[in-house]
Amino acid sequence: MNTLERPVRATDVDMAVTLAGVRFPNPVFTASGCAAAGRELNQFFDVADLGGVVTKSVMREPRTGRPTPRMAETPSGMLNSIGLQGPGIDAFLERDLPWLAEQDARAVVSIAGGSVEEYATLARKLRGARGLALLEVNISCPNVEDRGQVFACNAVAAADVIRAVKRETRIPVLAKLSPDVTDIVSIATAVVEAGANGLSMINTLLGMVIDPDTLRPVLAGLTGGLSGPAIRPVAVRAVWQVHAALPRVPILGMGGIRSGLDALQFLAAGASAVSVGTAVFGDPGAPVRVLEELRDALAERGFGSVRDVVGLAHRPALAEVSEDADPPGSPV
Amino acid sequence: MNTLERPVRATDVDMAVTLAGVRFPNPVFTASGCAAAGRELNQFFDVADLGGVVTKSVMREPRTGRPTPRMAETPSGMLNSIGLQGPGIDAFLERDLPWLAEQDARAVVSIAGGSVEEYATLARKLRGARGLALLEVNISCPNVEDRGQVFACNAVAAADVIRAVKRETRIPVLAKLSPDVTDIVSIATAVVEAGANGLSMINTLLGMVIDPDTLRPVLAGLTGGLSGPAIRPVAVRAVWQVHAALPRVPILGMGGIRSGLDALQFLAAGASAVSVGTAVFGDPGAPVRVLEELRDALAERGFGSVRDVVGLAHRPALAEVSEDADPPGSPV
Amino acid sequence: MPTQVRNASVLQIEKLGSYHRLRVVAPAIAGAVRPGHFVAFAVGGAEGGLLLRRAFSIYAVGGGGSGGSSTIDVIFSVAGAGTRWLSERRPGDRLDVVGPLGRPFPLPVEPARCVLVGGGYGAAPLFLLAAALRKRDCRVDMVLGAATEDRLFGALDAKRVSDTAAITTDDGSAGLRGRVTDAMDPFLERADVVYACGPMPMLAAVSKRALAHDIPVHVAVEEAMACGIGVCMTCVLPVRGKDGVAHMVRSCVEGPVFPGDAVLFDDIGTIPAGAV
Amino acid sequence: MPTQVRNASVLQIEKLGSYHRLRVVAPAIAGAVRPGHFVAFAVGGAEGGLLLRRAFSIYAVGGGGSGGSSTIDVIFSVAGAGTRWLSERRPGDRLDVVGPLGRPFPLPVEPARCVLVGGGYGAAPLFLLAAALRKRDCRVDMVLGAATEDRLFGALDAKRVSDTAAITTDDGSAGLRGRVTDAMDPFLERADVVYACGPMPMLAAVSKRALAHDIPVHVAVEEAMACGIGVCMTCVLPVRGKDGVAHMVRSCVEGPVFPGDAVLFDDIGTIPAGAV
Ligand SMILES: Cc1cc2nc3c(=O)[nH]c(=O)nc-3n(C[C@H](O)[C@H](O)[C@H](O)COP(=O)(O)OP(=O)(O)OC[C@H]3O[C@@H](n4cnc5c(N)ncnc54)[C@H](O)[C@@H]3O)c2cc1C
Ligand SMILES: Cc1cc2nc3c(=O)[nH]c(=O)nc-3n(C[C@H](O)[C@H](O)[C@H](O)COP(=O)(O)OP(=O)(O)OC[C@H]3O[C@@H](n4cnc5c(N)ncnc54)[C@H](O)[C@@H]3O)c2cc1C
Ligand SMILES: Cc1cc2nc3c(=O)[nH]c(=O)nc-3n(C[C@H](O)[C@H](O)[C@H](O)COP(=O)(O)O)c2cc1C
Ligand SMILES: Cc1cc2nc3c(=O)[nH]c(=O)nc-3n(C[C@H](O)[C@H](O)[C@H](O)COP(=O)(O)O)c2cc1C
Ligand code: FES
Ligand code: FES
Repeated sequence: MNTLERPVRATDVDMAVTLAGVRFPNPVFTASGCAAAGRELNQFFDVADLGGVVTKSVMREPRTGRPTPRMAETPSGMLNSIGLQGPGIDAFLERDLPWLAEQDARAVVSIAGGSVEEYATLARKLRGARGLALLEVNISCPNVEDRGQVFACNAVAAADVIRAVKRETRIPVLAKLSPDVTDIVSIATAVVEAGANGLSMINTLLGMVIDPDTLRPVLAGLTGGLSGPAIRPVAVRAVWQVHAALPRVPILGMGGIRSGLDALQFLAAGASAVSVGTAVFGDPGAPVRVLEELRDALAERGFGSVRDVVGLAHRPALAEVSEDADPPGSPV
Repeated sequence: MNTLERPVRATDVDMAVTLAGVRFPNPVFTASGCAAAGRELNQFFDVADLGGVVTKSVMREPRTGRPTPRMAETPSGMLNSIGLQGPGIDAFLERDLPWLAEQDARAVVSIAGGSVEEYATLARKLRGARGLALLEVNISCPNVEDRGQVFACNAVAAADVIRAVKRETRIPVLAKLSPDVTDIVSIATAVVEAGANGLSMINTLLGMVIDPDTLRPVLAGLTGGLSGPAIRPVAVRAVWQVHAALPRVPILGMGGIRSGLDALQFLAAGASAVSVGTAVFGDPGAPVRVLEELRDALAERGFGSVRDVVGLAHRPALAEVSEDADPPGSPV
Repeated sequence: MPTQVRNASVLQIEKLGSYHRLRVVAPAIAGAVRPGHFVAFAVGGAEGGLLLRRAFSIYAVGGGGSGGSSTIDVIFSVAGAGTRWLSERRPGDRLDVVGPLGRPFPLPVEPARCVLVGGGYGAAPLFLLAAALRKRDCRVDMVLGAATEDRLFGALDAKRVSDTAAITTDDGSAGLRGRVTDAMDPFLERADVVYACGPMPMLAAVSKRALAHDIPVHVAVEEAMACGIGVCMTCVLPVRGKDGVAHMVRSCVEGPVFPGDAVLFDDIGTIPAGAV
Repeated sequence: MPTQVRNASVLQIEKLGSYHRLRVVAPAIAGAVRPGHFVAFAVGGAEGGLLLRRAFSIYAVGGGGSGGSSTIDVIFSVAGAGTRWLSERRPGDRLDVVGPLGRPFPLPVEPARCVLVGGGYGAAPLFLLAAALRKRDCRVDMVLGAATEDRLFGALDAKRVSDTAAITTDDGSAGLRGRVTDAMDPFLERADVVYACGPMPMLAAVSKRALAHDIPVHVAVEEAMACGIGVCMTCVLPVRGKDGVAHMVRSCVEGPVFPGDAVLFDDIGTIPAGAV
């Protein structure tokens, strides 16, 4: 399975990966909404040292987002309800993307919309932008044209968005999936058929915290997105299921990654690269720390290239699955 | 909202609740699979002191369950993959239920099956059993007649089970819902229309942990059910959503309850009573501790009856929801 | 520019009434501190269930041999699990701390008459500020208040660092019975600028009172922060910009110090109409 | 019957080579301990991310004034976050402990010749056992082994509590080079019963060797446990029942001590065909 016999020096591990056809120097990225557009984190480390910087989801117009309180800490996790506050695509193109390009960072630009048309406009506006490596399409947004149903929760709506985006751009596209669905494989299949070059997974889980004193929801937005180590088992499972069903589709894995060994779980489950999100709030240096820890972990385990571990958790598994009386999807 | 002006003594708080038409002396129950059939916990406290004892899901035949490893600890949670090991309904009726009746405990018997017919048989066998207060129908089981699709993930299948059970029994029935669905309200509505007298929610979330050394899933069953405080925000959200949609349907709330204030969150979200599950593993006295803490918290807040807090988190909320630009279901 | 010090050692920790004073060694941070800056500590240990840092105003810096400072002091009360954990640290323990964070109080260019108003532990950052102001030959009047005597911080030291100090408690258990706003009026008569730190309603009241006297006021706000470094957008509040329009600005990087007349206190917890 | 002691105070904690010895005060538990019992500690604090208890064999009880015991000693190595946390406890700290748990080693009714085999910290429960056996006039021969010298536990004390003690290490860094199974053969010639505690492959090998000599053997197994009290069904392993059929039994309440011939070592991690 690995080659422990030939120990590898950490500096000799080949960390380069290809994600959706694009080469990155290493597999550790930031997560959308957890790194703004890279500028603040650049105070703590050089953002060009990462595989890529995934920027906060940007919309067509400037947005003020939700009222506060916008966050609540939860056991090994947190809820957020930011409401996609941001400057809008024009300001982003003027101020943020050029800055990332200047740093020689690879930008994965996350776009969000309230309608298929808005996503298409965003993709069009991003055409030919310097420094743009990949598009990440955040489809965990309410569709204003369908009574606010979240695109990511409906295979048809999700595919519509991806198809419209693909029509506007030649940049490879990652569709970002929500775990809040009955069958994530069917959504994944739909967006891949619609042209997605890869998948980002997972977005947050919908959650709520009630204040024991006011007996009212803590968040002004009532519900919020649950992230952090608490959700990591759900994320690893989702990556594992989708990689099992669509082994050739590249995955950017995320959800509760806090250490190099956490990242290793995602790679073994089938992700080609990972995003470090909430962990940044507790440790601004987390992305580079995760990268170093991952490199060391690969070396210790005798891997000469990070690409050798991608999907490894599936190798002897297939036999076991079919031997098992209950399907693996059964929760008890 | 409450009456802090008139302080209440803890011993004066009326803790009695009605759940699915049945009266219980208080709202704290065990959770299925986390208390066996009560005997072991009775070493630590009198199980009759609880609202009720929810027993491990029982099937028609004895079952050996899944191979080990069956558990993995996760941040503020755990995965389990027990596979419903148990003695089968006949042994349960002979050994376990009579013991609970002797203790004057109120038994909520959880049943599980691989087919609609199996659930019906179980309900029939439980007819007239002494000490049986409620039936809890664990529909988070793979339907062997539908390629292993989990009943709880399909409104039609879920309703079929509940309808079949209701035909066989006059004992009120709680349908236990899985959070691993796109729209829990639609499943809730379907089982209620099929005759469920109340809902238990939530069951575990499907998760996976990969061993960073073997690079294989830790659990022999590959995936397992995630429980514990990590999932509490998801559980509170689910209870809140269902209570908002079906305010008259009684709910037994659970998912990560570890303290009296956690229980209070569920009551405020709309649960009439709560189950304490995983917390028992870390603290065998957790259910009675939670009960005492809840009683104290109610007294401190000036509530004379636990029933006064049920659903309180919704009261001024309705206005806010409609003011909000995005629907509360949006994760970002 | 903030720095992360992963292994700042705890030099001292002691109880001061209902507060704790914590001193850590972090020269890379201490050397850059200005009054009004804050620091953020990781709490609960690497495997703990608490993910987010806890923010504290910097109360003091010191200990550096040749001019520079090497230690940082913060004052905190136990509010929940994170501060409880922090209160259990012992000398020699290591802490992960990020700082200095935020924008400090703006200092007057010319000697000025300054009124410093603190509520509870909001008094903490005023001591560094008082020292900096007096170095610039400013007059410093201090008003410190709290609900009760045990929630007062720095009442004794206030006299030492200021020209006049007034103390208030809501219940009269120490100093004047009443609010800081009641006690600050006499000082306002002769003030050029007001600085305030404390709970939001206090900041709103102090700002209102100062502005009624046409005196500029700088308030240090406290909003729940997930990251403290400007990347998460949780800590926003509505602030009127130079363009006259309300913006939802990040209190961790664009604050915590804001002009009191710019903060839309009444709109906190909402998105004011017309905000962009 | 197990008891939960929510505030057992730590009396001592010390490093013994690569192990830690922890002594807590818990009279309600200590008084009921028999050799082979274990205890389970809550770890990480109430707000921590670690939910499950950690199980440890009881190494010693003591300290009771008038006959009864009031303290419990366990020996542990740091294996992960929970044991690391435990190793950082200091005298006076409080721990939540449940015990005594499990079924103890069955003791011979008549004086007998006993061989006690321990691997690594698996030696820990053998010391209480040795004392109980010698009280019953049994002969006690001890074989303790580990991979390397620093993983050995109790090698020095073994001589004191036994008639003969043999030590093995895989690498020969202490005692004989080799496995405990190599060293136990001479003792088996004259043994009536074998007791073993240690890693599963060692228990399998010891059982095989003892049964080859037609000597009954009792093994204390170690399976990952979520609850330790019999309610969760995570700790099962396949054991042949009196009915000759394999059952998935809970090692926390029906074990951890099982007859070595009943444990289906080769089937651990599977559901053996025909199991019920
Ligand atoms: C800029 C700034 C300066 C501060 N200075 C001080 C100080 O000098 N002394 C002091 O005692 N406290 C100060 N606070 C408040 C302090 O950060 C909180 O008391 C602390 O975070 C509470 O953590 P906890 O785990 O004990 O409480 P919990 O209530 O359990 O915390 C839960 C979550 O809410 C957040 N939170 C809770 N209360 C506050 C609050 N009042 N402000 C911000 N976040 C909060 C926590 O960070 C955490 O994420 C300051 C806060 C900010 C933003
Ligand atoms: C009956 C019994 C007696 C034991 N006696 C001792 C003893 O005397 N001395 C000693 O050092 N250790 C003993 N162990 C093992 C000890 O319980 C584990 O080393 C400890 O639980 C590891 O916890 P951790 O958080 O440090 O490691 P982690 O690996 O981080 O633990 C993660 C999870 O796995 C479980 N786990 C990990 N390793 C084991 C293991 N080997 N056995 C059971 N559960 C495990 C933990 O309980 C926890 O839930 C015993 C275990 C059992 C079941
Ligand atoms: C404060 C916050 C803001 C987020 N904003 C976005 C966003 O704008 N777009 C998006 O696709 N995901 C967003 N996410 C989700 C993260 O990118 C990530 O998918 C999720 O948090 C899981 O990873 P983590 O546990 O490492 O944070 C946000 C998460 C947090 C915590
Ligand atoms: C070890 C274990 C076994 C479980 N077995 C069952 C079961 O048999 N039937 C069932 O309906 N739920 C079962 N559950 C789910 C719990 O009843 C509960 O719904 C879930 O764990 C969430 O609550 P908690 O976080 O308090 O544990 C099990 C949970 C655990 C941890
Ligand atoms: S706390 Fe994250 S942006 Fe201010
Ligand atoms: S550990 Fe729970 S049944 Fe044994």
